[in-house]
Amino acid sequence: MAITRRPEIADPEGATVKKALTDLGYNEVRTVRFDRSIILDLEENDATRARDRAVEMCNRLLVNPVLEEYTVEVET
Amino acid sequence: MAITRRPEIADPEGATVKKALTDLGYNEVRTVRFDRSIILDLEENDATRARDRAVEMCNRLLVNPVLEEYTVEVET
Amino acid sequence: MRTEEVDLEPDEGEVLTLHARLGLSDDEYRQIIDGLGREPSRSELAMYSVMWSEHCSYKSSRVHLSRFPTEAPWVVVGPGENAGVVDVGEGWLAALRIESHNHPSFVEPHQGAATGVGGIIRDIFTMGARPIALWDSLRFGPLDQPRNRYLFAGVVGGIAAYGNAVGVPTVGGELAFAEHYSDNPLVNVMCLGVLRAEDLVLATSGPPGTIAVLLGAPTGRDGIGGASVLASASFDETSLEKRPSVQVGDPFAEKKLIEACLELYRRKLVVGVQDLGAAGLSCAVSEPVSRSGHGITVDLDRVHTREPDMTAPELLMSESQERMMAFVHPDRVDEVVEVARRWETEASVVGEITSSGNVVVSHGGEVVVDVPARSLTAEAPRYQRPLGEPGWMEDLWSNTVKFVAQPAIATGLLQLLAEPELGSKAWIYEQYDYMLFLNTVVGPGHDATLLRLKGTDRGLALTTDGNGRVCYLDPRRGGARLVWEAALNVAMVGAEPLAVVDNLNFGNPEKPEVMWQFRETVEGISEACEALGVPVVGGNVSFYNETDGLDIYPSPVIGMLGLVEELIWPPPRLDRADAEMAIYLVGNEWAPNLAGSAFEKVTFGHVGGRPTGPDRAAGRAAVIAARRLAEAGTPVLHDVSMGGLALALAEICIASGVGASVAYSDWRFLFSEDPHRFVAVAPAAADHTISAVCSEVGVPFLRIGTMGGDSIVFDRGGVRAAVDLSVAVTAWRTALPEHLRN
Amino acid sequence: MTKVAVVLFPGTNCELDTAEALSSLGADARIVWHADSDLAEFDGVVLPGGFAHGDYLRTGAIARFSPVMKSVAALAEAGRPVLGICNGFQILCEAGLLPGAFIANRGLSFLCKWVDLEVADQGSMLTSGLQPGTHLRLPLNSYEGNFVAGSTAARVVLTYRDNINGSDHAAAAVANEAGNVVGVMPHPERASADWLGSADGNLLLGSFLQAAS
Ligand SMILES: Nc1ncnc2c1ncn2[C@@H]1O[C@H](COP(=O)(O)OP(=O)(O)O)[C@@H](O)[C@H]1O
Ligand SMILES: [Mg+2]
Repeated sequence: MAITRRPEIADPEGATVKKALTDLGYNEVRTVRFDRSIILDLEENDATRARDRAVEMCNRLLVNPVLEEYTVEVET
Repeated sequence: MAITRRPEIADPEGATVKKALTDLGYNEVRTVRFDRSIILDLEENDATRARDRAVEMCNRLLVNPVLEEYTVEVET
Repeated sequence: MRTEEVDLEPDEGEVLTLHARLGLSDDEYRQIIDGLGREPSRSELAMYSVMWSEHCSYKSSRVHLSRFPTEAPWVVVGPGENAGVVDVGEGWLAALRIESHNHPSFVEPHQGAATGVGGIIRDIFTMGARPIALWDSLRFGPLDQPRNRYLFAGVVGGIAAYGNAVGVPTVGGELAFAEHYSDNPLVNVMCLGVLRAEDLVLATSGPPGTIAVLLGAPTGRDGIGGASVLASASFDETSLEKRPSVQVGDPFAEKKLIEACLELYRRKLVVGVQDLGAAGLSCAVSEPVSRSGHGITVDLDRVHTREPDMTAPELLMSESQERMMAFVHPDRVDEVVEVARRWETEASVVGEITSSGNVVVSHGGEVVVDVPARSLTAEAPRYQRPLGEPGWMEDLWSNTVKFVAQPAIATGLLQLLAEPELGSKAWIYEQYDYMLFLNTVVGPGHDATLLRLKGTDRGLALTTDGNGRVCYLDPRRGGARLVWEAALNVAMVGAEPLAVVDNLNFGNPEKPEVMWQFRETVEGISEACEALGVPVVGGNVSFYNETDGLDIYPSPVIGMLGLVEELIWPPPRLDRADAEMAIYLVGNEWAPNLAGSAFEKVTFGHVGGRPTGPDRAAGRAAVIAARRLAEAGTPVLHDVSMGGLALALAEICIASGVGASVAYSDWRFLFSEDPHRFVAVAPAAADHTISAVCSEVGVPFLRIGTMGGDSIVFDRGGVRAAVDLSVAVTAWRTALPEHLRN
Repeated sequence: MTKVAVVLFPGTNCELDTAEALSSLGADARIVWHADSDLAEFDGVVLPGGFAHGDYLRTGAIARFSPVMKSVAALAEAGRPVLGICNGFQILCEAGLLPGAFIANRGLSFLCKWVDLEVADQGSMLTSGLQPGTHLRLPLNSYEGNFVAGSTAARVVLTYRDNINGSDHAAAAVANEAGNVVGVMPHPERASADWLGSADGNLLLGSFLQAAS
C-alpha cells in the first residue's frame, strides 16, 4: 500500500531535503516529497479478501487520516 | 525513486508493526516491510539527464547504501 | 553473506587461508592447532577468530593495562567485569564504563553510534544497575570537508535517536577536531548506572546444572565478524565493502530488555548475566564459564533467529544487538521466561553449565565446537609488542613558535570562540534528552555535569577529558594531565574525584611508535591516578585507528566520576557571575607555555613544543581548593583548559551575560593551557573567604579583575584589548552551526 | 488523597518522573501497566512521555490499541481529567480523544530545550488555575512535536511564545471541547522544582490535581 502525505500538510522532511539538495548544487529541484509504502506479505489466496483486510488495517492502524492518504495494491 | 531496505538488514519497525497487527487479530500477516519513495519535481526536460542527476542525488544524499537499495524512475 | 571475511564456505583448497580471512595470523592458527591437538572445525575457528581478536582479547594491551592502580576502599568491582562499580554511600553503588564504537561509526555513522550507545548501556545494566546517564566523547576531521560533516551529523543523530528512545539521558559530552580523524572518527560513550548494594549482579555462570537463557532480540546475520573485521583491522579503500555486516540498533527492544532484566534482578531470578556485545554468543558463553571455571553445552538450534538457515559459525559470531545471556537456577527458568514474555522480549533456553571446563556447541544435532573455555579467553594470545620512542619527538619539542611581537589579543579570542571545537555545543546537546529522571542539577555546557543521587542529598559528577594535541606532543604528560583536568572539572561542581574509566584510542599497535605512545600514556594516567588516590575501575582499548597508514593522535579519553556528599544549593555555575563581582585566578604560577594550545593551533596552525607536565602537589591543592570554594558558596568556578584564561573568562561572560575587565602582564598568560588552574568569581564581600581557603590549602591565588560592562577587556598597564560581549556571543553560538552549513 | 494513574506502556520513560512530581504535590500517584489496568478507581489519569512501542509506524499509533486505552476513554467520557504529556499527547491524538496529529519538528531535529509558554485559554483542567497571558517556562523534549490541527477545530490552551517546532497555532497544549482531556507537548514534571530550573510545571499539575479531586 502506498501512503502519501496530504498535500495541505507541511512536510518538514521534504523541505529540509530540498534545501540540502539545493545546497549541494541541484538547483533544478523544485519540490521533494517523501512517500511511504508498506509491503505486507499475507497468507491469503483470495485477492479481494486480501484487499479488504489490507484496507481495514490501513483504516485501523497503518494510516492516520489527519495526515495521510493511501492506495492499496494486491499482487498475487 | 523507490528505496528498499536491504533484505539482510534488521528492520525493528517492520517487526514491531507485524506484532501489532497480529495482536489486532490479523494473523494472516507474514511479514511487514517499509519502503520509502522520494518524488522529485525536477526542472529538467531531458529524461536521461534527469535520471543521471537523480541517481547522483541518491548516491550523494538521498540513499544510505549501507542499509538501502534503490531504483529510479523518470516521468515526463 | 556478502563480504569475503564471513564467507565460511570456501572453495576447494581455500581452507588454509580461511583463518587469515577471519583475521587470525598464521602463528595464532598454529597455536589453536597445538592447543587442540587437531585442526579446528569451522565453527571453532569462527569462535577463536572473534575471541582472539584485538577488540575482545586485548592481546596487545593487557600487559600494559596491569599497570593501572585499580584499588581503593570504595571499589566494589574493578576492571575485568562489564563495568566498574564503586560505593557512593547510603547503600548505593555506582556502575561506570566507557566504550568506543569508532570503526562502526565510520562505516555507518548513525547506526554505528546508536549501537555503540546500546552496547555501553548493556554493560551497565548487566551489573544490576539502572542506567541513569550517558556521556559522549567525539573526534572528527575538520568540518570543512563534507564527508566529515556527514559523519558528525550522523553520529550525533544516532546517539540522540538511540539514547532518547531507550530512555537514558545523555547529560554531557566532549568534542574535538583534527585532520587525523578525517577517515577515522572517534566515538566513545560513557554510561553511569546506580544500584542498591544488595542488587549487584556479576557475569558468572553459576554451578553446573545452571541453565543459560538467551534473552532479547532474535539473532540475524548482523555484524558478523564485526569484532575481528571491523574493530581490529585498519581501514583502507576495501573497508567500504565491509558494509553489509552493519548492525541496526533497536532502542525499543533495548528498553524492554532493561526493564525485563531489572525485574529479574529485583526478584533474584538470575545467578549471573553476560551481555552479548562484540563476539556475540561466542563471548557470552565462554567468558562467564571461564570466570567460574566450569564448562557449558550450547544448542544452537534453540537460539531464536530472525533469518532462516543461519550456519553455526554465523550464529556464534553474529553481533545482533539487544541480547543478553542470563544464567538461571533450573527451578526459576519458568519465572524468567514469564518475566521476559511480559516485557515482550523473547527468551530461549540455549544451554546448561557443566563441570567439563569445555564449551561444547551443537547444531543440527551434531557437535560443532568442543574446546576448553579458557583457551578462548584467559589463554588467548598476549603480545609484548615491540615499542620504541618515535624519532620525531625531539624535533617536535624543539619546533616552537618564535613570537616577534604580541599578537592581536581580541582577534585571537574571537577566532577561538568561533572554533567548532571551542564554541557552544548546544547544537549537539539540544538534540539529546539530558533531563530525564529529574536528576540533572548542572547540565551540559559546564565543566562537569552534576546529578543528584535520588533518595539522598548526595550528588554524582561526571566528565570526560581528552586532548589529542598535548598527548601527541607528550603522551605521558598528556595522559597524566587528562586525569588532573578531569579531577579539577568534577571539583568545579563541588565533587570529590572517586573513580576513573579510560578509553584508549590509538593507532596500529604493530608499530613500535604507537605502542610506545600507548605505554607512555598508561604510565602517565597511572601516575596521576596514584597521586590523586583515584582508582581506574574500567575502560576500553581501541587500536588500529589509522587510515592509509596515518595513525590518529594518541587519543586517550579519561572519564571521571566525582561524589558530592551533600549537594550545595545553588551549585557553582558559569551563569552566576554578576557585575561588580571580583575575578580570581587560582592555582600554580607557571612560566607560560603555549605548546599544544588551541591558540597556536587556531591562529598559527601550529602544533609543536613540549607541553608543561603536571605537578602532584599543585594538582592536589587546586582540586581541594576548588571543592572548598564550592562548599563556601562561590557562585562561579571554571577551570582554565583549552583556550586558556582568555577563553575561560569569555565563557563565564557569555553564560552570565555580563562583561569583565582583567589585568595581565604577559599576553601568553591569557592563552596558555598549563594545568591545575581555575577561575573563581565571587562578590567582593567574599574576598576573605577566597583568601582564607587558598592560603589554608596553600594554593596561590590572584585577583585579576572585576565583572561588569558589556565587553571583555584585557588590560596591560593601560593598553586595553576589548571584545564586545554581543560579538563574542554570536561568534561562540554560531561556531558549530556555521561550520555545518553545506 | 487524589488517586492518579500514570500509565506505563512498553517504551514509556517518564512514568517515574511524572509520578514523583505528582506525589510531591500530595497526590497518590500509581504507575499502572498498559495491558492489565482498569482505571475505574482513579480520579484522573496521566499518559506520560517517552517512546511507547518505540514510536514505530507513527508516534502513538500502536499504543492507542493497548487495553488500558478503553478505560482511559471511559474516564474521559465520565469527565474526569485525562492528561497526555509529550508522547502521551501524541497517543491521545491517535486515539481520537484529542483532535490533530503530530509530524517531525520544523528543522528535522530532536529538540531538548527550555521554552517560554503563554496561557491562551483557562477553560481546561490543566490551565484552570491560571490567568490567560500568564507566562510559563517548561522543558520541551521531542522530535515529533510539530502539531497539525487538521480539519477539526483544536482548542489551544497553551502556546509557544517562539514557535520553534512549527506547530499549527503555535499550540503547545490542546484540550477537547469539555476541557477535561488535555495534551501538553512540553514536560510539566521536568519543571517541578527550582533546582530543576523552574517550578512552573507545578502550576499545571496543580490544577490537574484540583480537577481530579
Ligand atoms: N583501558 C582500559 N583500562 C581499564 N580497564 C580496561 C581497559 N580496557 C578494557 N578494560 C577492562 O577489560 C574488561 C573487558 O573489556 P571488554 O572485553 O571490552 O568488555 P565487554 O566485553 O563488556 O566490552 C572490562 O572490565 C574493561 O573495563
Ligand atoms: Mg560487556
